[in-house]
Amino acid sequence: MSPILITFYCLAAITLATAFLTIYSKNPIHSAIYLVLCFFSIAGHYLLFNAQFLAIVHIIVYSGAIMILFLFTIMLMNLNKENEVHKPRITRLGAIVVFVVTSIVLTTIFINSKPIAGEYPTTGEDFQSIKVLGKILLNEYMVPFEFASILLLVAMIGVVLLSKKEKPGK
Amino acid sequence: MDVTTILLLLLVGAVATFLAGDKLASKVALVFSLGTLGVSLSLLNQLLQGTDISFVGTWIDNPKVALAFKADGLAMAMVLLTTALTPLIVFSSFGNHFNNSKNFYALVLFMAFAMAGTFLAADGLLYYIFWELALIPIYFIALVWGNGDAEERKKAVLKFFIYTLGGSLFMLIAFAYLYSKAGSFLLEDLYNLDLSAGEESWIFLAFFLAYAIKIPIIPFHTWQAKVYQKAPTVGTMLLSGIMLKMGLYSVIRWQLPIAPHAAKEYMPILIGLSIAGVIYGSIVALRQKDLKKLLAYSSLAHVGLIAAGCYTLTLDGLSGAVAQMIAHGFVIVGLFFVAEIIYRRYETRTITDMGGIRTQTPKFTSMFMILVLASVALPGTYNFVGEFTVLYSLSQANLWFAVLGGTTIILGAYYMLKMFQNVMLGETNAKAFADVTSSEAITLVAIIAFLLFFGLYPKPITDLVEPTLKEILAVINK
Amino acid sequence: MEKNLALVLLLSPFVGFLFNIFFGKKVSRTVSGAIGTLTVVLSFLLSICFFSQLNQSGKPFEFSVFDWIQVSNFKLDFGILLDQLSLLWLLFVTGIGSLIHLYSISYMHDDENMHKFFAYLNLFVFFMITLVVGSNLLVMFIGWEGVGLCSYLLIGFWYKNQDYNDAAKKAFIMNRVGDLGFLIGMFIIGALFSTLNYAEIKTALAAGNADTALLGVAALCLFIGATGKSAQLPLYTWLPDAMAGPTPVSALIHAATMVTAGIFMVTRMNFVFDLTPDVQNIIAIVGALTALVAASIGLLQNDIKKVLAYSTVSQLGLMFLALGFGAYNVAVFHVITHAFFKACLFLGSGSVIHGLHGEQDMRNMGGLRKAMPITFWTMMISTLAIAGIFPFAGFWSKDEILMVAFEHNKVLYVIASIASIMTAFYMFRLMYLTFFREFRGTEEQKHHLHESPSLITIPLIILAVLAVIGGAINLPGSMWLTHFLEPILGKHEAHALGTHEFMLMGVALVGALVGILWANAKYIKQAFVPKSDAEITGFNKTIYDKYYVDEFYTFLIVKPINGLSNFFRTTLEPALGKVVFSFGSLANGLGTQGKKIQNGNIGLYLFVFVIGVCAIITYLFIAQ
Amino acid sequence: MQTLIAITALGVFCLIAEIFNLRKLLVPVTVVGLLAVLGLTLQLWSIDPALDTRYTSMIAVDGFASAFSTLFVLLTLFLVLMSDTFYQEHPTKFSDFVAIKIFLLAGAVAMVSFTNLSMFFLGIEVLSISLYVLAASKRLDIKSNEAGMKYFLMGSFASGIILFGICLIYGAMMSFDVTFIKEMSRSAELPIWFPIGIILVVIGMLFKIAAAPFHFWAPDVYEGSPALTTATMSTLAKVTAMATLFKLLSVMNADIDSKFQMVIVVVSILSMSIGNLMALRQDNVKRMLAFSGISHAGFMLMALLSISNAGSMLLYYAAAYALAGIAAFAVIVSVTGDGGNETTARFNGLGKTHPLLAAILTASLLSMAGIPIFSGFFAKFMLFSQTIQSGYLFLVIVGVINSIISVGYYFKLILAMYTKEAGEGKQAVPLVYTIVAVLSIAFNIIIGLYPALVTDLLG
Amino acid sequence: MNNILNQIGIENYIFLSVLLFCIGVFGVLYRRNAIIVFMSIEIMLNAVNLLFVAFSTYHQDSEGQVFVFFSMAVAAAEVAVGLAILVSVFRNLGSIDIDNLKNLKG
Repeated sequence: MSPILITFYCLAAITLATAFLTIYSKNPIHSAIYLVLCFFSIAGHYLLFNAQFLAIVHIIVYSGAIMILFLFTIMLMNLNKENEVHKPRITRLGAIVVFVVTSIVLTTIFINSKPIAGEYPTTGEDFQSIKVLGKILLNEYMVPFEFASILLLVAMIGVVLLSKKEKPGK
Repeated sequence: MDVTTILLLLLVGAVATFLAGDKLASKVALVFSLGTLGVSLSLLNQLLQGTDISFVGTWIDNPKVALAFKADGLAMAMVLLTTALTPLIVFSSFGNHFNNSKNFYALVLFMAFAMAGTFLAADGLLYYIFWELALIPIYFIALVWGNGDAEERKKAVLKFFIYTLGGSLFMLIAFAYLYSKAGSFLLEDLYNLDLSAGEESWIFLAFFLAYAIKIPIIPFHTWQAKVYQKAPTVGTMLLSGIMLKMGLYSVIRWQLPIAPHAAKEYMPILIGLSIAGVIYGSIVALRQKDLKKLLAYSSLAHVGLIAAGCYTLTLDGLSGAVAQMIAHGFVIVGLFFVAEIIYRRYETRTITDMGGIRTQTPKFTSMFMILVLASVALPGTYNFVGEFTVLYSLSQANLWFAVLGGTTIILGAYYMLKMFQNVMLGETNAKAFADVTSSEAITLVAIIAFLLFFGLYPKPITDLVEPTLKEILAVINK
Repeated sequence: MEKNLALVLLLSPFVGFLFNIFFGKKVSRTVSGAIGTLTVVLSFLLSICFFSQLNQSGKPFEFSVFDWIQVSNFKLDFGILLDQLSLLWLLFVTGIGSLIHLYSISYMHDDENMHKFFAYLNLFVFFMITLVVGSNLLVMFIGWEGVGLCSYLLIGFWYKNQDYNDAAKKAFIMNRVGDLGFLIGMFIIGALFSTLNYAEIKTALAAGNADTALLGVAALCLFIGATGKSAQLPLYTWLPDAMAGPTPVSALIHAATMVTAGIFMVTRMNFVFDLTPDVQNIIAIVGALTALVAASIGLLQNDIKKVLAYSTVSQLGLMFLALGFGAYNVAVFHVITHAFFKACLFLGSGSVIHGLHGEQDMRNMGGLRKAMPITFWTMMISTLAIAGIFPFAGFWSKDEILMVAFEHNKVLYVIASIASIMTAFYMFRLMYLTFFREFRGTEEQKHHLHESPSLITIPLIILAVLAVIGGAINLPGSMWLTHFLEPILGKHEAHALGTHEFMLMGVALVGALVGILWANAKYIKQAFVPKSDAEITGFNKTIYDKYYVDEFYTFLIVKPINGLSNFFRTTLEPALGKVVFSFGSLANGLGTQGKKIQNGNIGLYLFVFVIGVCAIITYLFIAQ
Repeated sequence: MQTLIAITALGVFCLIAEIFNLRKLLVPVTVVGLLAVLGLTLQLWSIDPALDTRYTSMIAVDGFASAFSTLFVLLTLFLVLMSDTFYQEHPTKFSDFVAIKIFLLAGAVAMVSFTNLSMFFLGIEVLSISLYVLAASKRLDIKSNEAGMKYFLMGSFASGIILFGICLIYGAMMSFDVTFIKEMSRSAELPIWFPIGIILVVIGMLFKIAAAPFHFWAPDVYEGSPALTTATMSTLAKVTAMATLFKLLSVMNADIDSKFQMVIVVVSILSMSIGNLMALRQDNVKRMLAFSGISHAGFMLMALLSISNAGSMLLYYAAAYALAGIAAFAVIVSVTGDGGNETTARFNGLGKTHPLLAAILTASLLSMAGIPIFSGFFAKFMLFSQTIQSGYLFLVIVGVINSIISVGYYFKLILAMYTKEAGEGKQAVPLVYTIVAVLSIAFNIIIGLYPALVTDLLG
Repeated sequence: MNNILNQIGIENYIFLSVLLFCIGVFGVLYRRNAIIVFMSIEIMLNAVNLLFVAFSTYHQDSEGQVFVFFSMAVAAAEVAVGLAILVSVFRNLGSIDIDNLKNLKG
C-alpha cells in the first residue's frame, strides 16, 4: 500500500460518498454542496495524475461556474426546502435495481476483460502542462476548439432565446 | 411507334383531363381514351404484321431496373381489354354528375395508365410499380366518389387498400429475392433462373398471396363485395373489368413461369381453392339483396373459374382463362352499368325495391337479358368460349374438377335468372322507368356486340394470344 | 349453292327473329305473325328440297361454315350436317313449327307483345334447327342451350306473373343440370377422340381401341343431358310447370320438338351408346319408370295442360325405353307420331282454353263437344292415337316400343304396358271431362262458347290427319322409316309379323280399351267430377300432388342451398371479414396498450433506456 | 471544411443582422447564403473532395459527407424558408431562431464529415443543444417547456453515454482520430474497452435517431415542440443521426459480428413494430409522425446490416424520408400554424378547401408508406433488397408487415382530408409553405422517378 | 516521471469511473427534483472526465486531457441551456418536479 494508493482510495471514497450524498440529500442546497465536494475530490484525482492545469480548470469551471449557476438557480426558485415528495416506492426500487444491475454489468465486463499485463508505459515526456496542452489545443485541435466556441455561442443564443421577454402583441 | 405510346397517351390524357376543368373533363377523357384505343389497335395491327412494338430502355442502373415493355400477343390482348373498356367506362359515366369531375376522370385515365403498364411491363420492378400504382387511383375513386355510409365506405376501402397492398408487398419481397439471385428484373432473366424447390415454393406463395388477394381467390376475397358495393360504378367497373384481370394475367405471366415446379406441386390445392371460390361465390350470390354485391359475388365465382384454368398449366386452361378474362371484363362492366342505369332511375340498389321494370323498357330489358345470358355463358357469347375451354382443361386435369367447376353453369343460371326476375319481371312497377338513353344504349350495345361477335368467331383473339401462351408453357415445362 | 340454301334454311327463322325484335312493334300484329310464320315455312320448304335430294342421292351433305373454338387437341368448326336423321327432324320441326306459328297468329292476336312472341318462337326454331343440323356435338350444344333459352323466354312470356317466371327459371336451371352432364360428356369424348364431329367419332370408335369405361361415363353424362332436356327422371319436374307458357309454346316446344332433343341426341350418338350396354340399361329403366310415374300422376290432374304435360313426359319415357333397347328407329318413329298427335292435343286444348278465355281447370269444363266440334273431333282423333287404338299413328309406334320391350325385358314391358293403359285412361278422362256431359263453368263463359277461328282449326285438322295416317311411315312390313335411317343406325332386323307380334298388338289394343272403358265407366256412367283440391285425400292426394317430388327437391336441394347461402352471407362472410379485421384490431389493441406505457414519465423512459443498455451489453459481452 | 466555415459565417451573420436590425433581409440573405453553401459543397465535391486538405485530421470531406451535407443544406434551406412566416409572431427572436438553425446545420455537417471523435462529439452536442433550445422555445407554452425539459434530460443522459463510449474507445486506442482507430482496430489485439465503447456510442446514437427501446422521448418531444422544430427533428436531426451512426460504424471499421448484427436486427424490429403500432392510435399528427419516424429509424437501421455497400441506399432513404417529411410538415404547419389544435380532425375536409395541400400531404404520406413512384418506395425496396442479400429475409418480412401496418395510420390522415367535412372556414395559407411543400415533394418524386440521381452519387 | 498508474492500476480508475457513472445514472432515476437530476448528469460527465484523464495518463498522451476541455465546455453549455429550460418550466409550472411533466404522453 503505497501512499499514492492510500490517497487514491481516500479520494475515491470521498468522491463516491459525496456523489452519493448529492443524490441522497433531500435539501437541494446540501446536494449542491456535496457536489462541490465531489468535484473537488475529482480535482484531487487530477492532481494525483499531476494534471495541474486540468485540475485548476476543473475547479474553475465546475465548482466555480457550474455550481454557482446551480446555486443561483436553486436560490432563484427558492428550493432550499426539503419538500420534495419521494418518488413512488416502485420507482425507487426500480432505480435501485437499475443501479445495481448497471454497476454489476459494467463491472463484470471489466473484470472479465483481460487485466492489463506488465508495466504501464512511461514516456517521460511532458504531456499535460499548460504549454503542451495549449499547443495541441491550438494546432491539431484548432477546429474542435473553434467549434466548441460555436457550441458555447449556440448555448448562449439559446439561453437568451429562452429567457428573452417578448413585447406582447405586435 | 411502340407500346409506350399507349402509356404516354393515357398519362398525357390524365394530365390534360385534369387541366381541362370540370366541365370538359369527361369529354377530354373520352377523347383520350378513344385515341388510346385507336393507337392500340394500330399497334395491334403492327404486331400482327410482325413489327416489333416492344420497348426496352434503361432506367435505373442500381438496382438494375429497365424500362422494358414487352408487347406480345397476351400483353396486347390485355392492353386492348384495358383500352377498349376505358372509353366504354368513361362514356358510361356521362349520365352521372361528379363533383370535381376533372380529378375523377384524371384518376380514371391514370388508373388505365397504370393497368396498361402492368400488362406491358417486362421488368419485375417496373411491373410491381405499375401494379401498386393502380391501387392509388381506385382508392381515391372509391373513397371520394363512392356511395353509401361514409364511415363504412372508409373502412371497406381502407381494408381493400391495406389488404391488397399487404399481399403485393410479399410479392415485392419475392422480387427482391429474385433480383438478388438473377441480378436483373427482366422477365427473361427471371424465367431462366434456377431456383431450388424450397425457394420456388416460398416465392410462389409470396406471389400467390398478392394475386389471391387481387383476383380474389377465397378465402382472400373479403374485401371485394363491400368495395364493389361502395365504390362508384365507374370504380367498380374498373376494378372488376380490368383490375381483377391484372391478378390473373400476372399469374400467367409471372407466377407460373417463375416458379413452375411449385405451381405443379400445388396445382390440386390451387385448383381446389379456385373451384371452391366458384361454388362459394355462386352460393353467396344467391341471397344477396344488393345488386352490386350480387354482381360482386358472381364475379368472385367467375374469376375463380378463370384462376382454376390458369392453374391447370395447360394450353387450354390458359387460353380459356384469357378468353374468359376478356369476356368477363366486358360482361361485368355491362352488368354493373345496368345496375347503374337502374340506380339512376330508382336510386336504389336493393333488389327488393325493384321489379316490374320490363314492361316499361323493352330495349333495356333485351340488353340486360343478353348480358345475363352472356354471364351464364350461353353458347354464342364469348363467355361460353372461355368457360368451355377452361372447363375442358379442368376435365383433362381431373374430371371432378370439371364437374365441380361446371356447377357454375347451374348455380350461375340460378342466381342470375333469379336476379333478373326480381329486378325486371313481375307486375309493372309503380315508379316510372325511362328506357335507356341513346348514350347508355351505345355502351351496352358495344359490349353486347363484342361478346356476340367473338362468341361466334373467337379465332382472332385465340390466334393472338396462343403463341405467347405456348412460349410461357414452354418455360413452365422446361 | 347448296351451302347457301342450307344457310338460308338455318338462318331464315333467325331473320324472322331479328325482324320481329327490331321492327315487330312497328308493324301490325298480323304482319309480324305472318313474317314469323313465313320464315319458318321457308325453312320447311327447303327441308323438303333437301329431303328429296337426299332421297335421290342418299348421300348426306356436310360442310363447315367457319372455325369456331379451338382447344389444344382439336379444333371445332361451325359445321352443318344434313343427313337422314337431321332432315327427318328438320321436316317435322319446321313442319309442325309452321303449323303452330300459323295457329299462334290467331291465338296470340290479343297479346300486346305478340311480336315478341313470334320473335322468340322464330328464335326457338332457329336454335332447334341448329341443334339438329350441327355436325358436331358443340354445335348441337349451341342449339341445345339455345332452345333452353327460348323455352325459358316463352314459359315466362307472361312475365308479370312471378309464378310463371319461377316456372321458366326452373325449366332453365333444370335444363342446365342436364347441360352440365352434356358438357362433361363432350369433354370426355373430346379427350378420348380429339374430335367432337359425329362422323369422326364414329370412325374412331370403329377403329375399336376406346376406353369403354370412360366411354361409359361419357355416355352416362350425355344421357344426363338428355334427361334434362327431355324431362326424364329425375329432372322431369320442370315440364309440367312449363305449361305456364302460352299453349302454342307447349305444343311446339314442350311436346313436339324441344323435348325430343334428348332422343335426337341419343340417336345421334347411337354408336357410343351401342358400346355401353350398362348405360343403355340405365336408359331403359329410367325411361320405363318415367313413363309409369308420369302416367300415374297424369291420372288425377285437373289442369288440362298438366295432364297433357305428364302425358308427354310419359310418352318420352316410352321413347327412352326404346332407346335403351337400342331400337333407335322405333324411338324416332314414336317421336314423329307423338309430335303429330301431341301437338294436335295441345293445340286443341289451346283452342278450348281460348274458347273459355283462359280457363284450364277441367272441373269447370264439360259439354264442349257441341260448341267446338272441330276441336272436339281433332282432339278425339289424337286421343285415340295416343291411346294406341288401331289404326291411328300412335298404335303403330307405341306397339313397336312394347314389342321391343317384350323382346328384351318382360318387367319393363309390363311397366310400359301399365303406363299405356293409364295413358288411355287419363286421356279419355280428359276428353270426357272436357267435352262430354254438361258445361260446368260460369254462365258468362257459357254464353261466349264458340268454335275457334279457322287459323286455329286448320292446323288442328292437318295435325289430326297426320295423327291418323302418320303410322304409315313405318308400318310393319314396309318399314320405310327404318330403312331410311339405316345409313345412320345400321341395319335392324325387321320384325316378322308372326302370331307373336299379332298377339302383342292385341294385348296392347285390349289394354287401351280397358283404359278407355274404365274412364268411360267412371266419368260418363258415374258422372264423376273430380273433387276440389281440399277434398282430395289419401293416396290420391299424393298422386295429385305429384308424389311431392317438387317438395322433395326443394327440401333436398333448394332449401339447403338457400340455407347455405344465408349462412355464408350472414355468418361466414362477416366471420372471414373479421379474420382480416382482427389483425387490424390486434394492431390497434397493441397500440392502445402501448399508449399506457408511454405515460409521460421521464423516469420510466430512462429506466427502459438503461435496461436496454444493460440488456445489449449483457447480450454482447457477458452472455456467451 | 469550407462548407463548415461558410455555414458558421452565415450563422454569425444572422446574429449580426439582428444587431443592425436587418430582419427583413435576414431570410433572403440566409437563403441566398445557403444556396451559396450548397453550390460550394457541390463544387468542392465535384472537383475532388480530397483537395480539401486542411485539417483532415478533424474534418475530411468525402463523397459520403458531401452527399449528406448537401442534403442537410437543402433541408435547412426549406426549414429556413418556412421560418419567416412561422416565427412572425416573434420578431425579436427571429434572428436567433434562424441563427440556431444555421448552427444546427453546422453541427450536422460536422457530424457527417468528422475524422476525429472530438468533432463528432461537438457536432452532436451543437445539434442537440440547438434542438433543446428550439424544443423549449415557446417559453409560455407548458407543452413546449415540457418537451424541452424531457429532451434535454434524456438527451444529456445519452450524451453522457456517448461520452463514456468515446472515452473507452480512447482508452483502447490512445487516439480520437478515426483513421488511426481504423488501422488499430485491424491490427492489434484490442482491449475489451474498444467494443464496449463502440456499443455505448452506438446506443447513444440509437437514442438520437429514436430507435426502440431508446425512443420514448421522441413522441413527447415532437408533440410538445413547435411544429417547425418538430419538422427539424424529424427530418434533419433524424437523418443526421442516422448518417452519423452509419459513418461511425463504417469509418471505425467496427467489427460488426453476427451478435452485434443480431442486436441491430432486434432493435430494428422493435423500432418498426413499436413505431407503427403506437402510431395507429395517435390522434395528434405530430405525435403520429414521431412514431412514424421511429419506425423509419427501424427501417434505416437495416442499412447497418450491409454496411460496406449500403451507403447510397441510406442516403436515398434519408433523402426520400426527409423530403417527404418536409413536405408533410410544410402542410401541417400551414394548417395548424404555430400551435393550436394538431389533431387529425384539424385536417378534415382539406381535400376540398385546399386541394393542393391535401394532395401534397397525401403524396408525402404515400411516400412514407412506400408506394411506388414516390421515392419512399425505392428507398424501402433497395433496403429490403440489400437486406435480403445479406440474408435477413426474416427481418424483411417483419419490415413488410410493418409497412402494411403503417398504411393504416397514414391513410387515417388521408381519409380525414378527403372524406370529412371541413370544420372551419377556409383559412389563408402563406405562399411560402406551399412553395416549400411543392418543392420538396417535387424533389421526392423526381428522385423517385430517377433514383440514380441519388444512388449514383456514392457510386 | 513515473507513470502513477503503476501504483494504482487503470482498473481501479475504471471501476471508480463506472461506479461514479452508475451513481449518476441512479440519481437520474431516483430523484424527481430536476435540479438534482441535472447534478446527477454532471456526475456522470465527471466520471467520464475522470476516466479520460486516467486514460490520458495511462497512454501518456495529452489528447485525452484536451478532450476533457471540450467535455467541460459541453457540460457548461448543457447546464446553461438546461437551467434556462428549468427556469421557464418553473415559471409556468411553479415546480421543478419532473414527475409533474406528464402533459405529453400516450
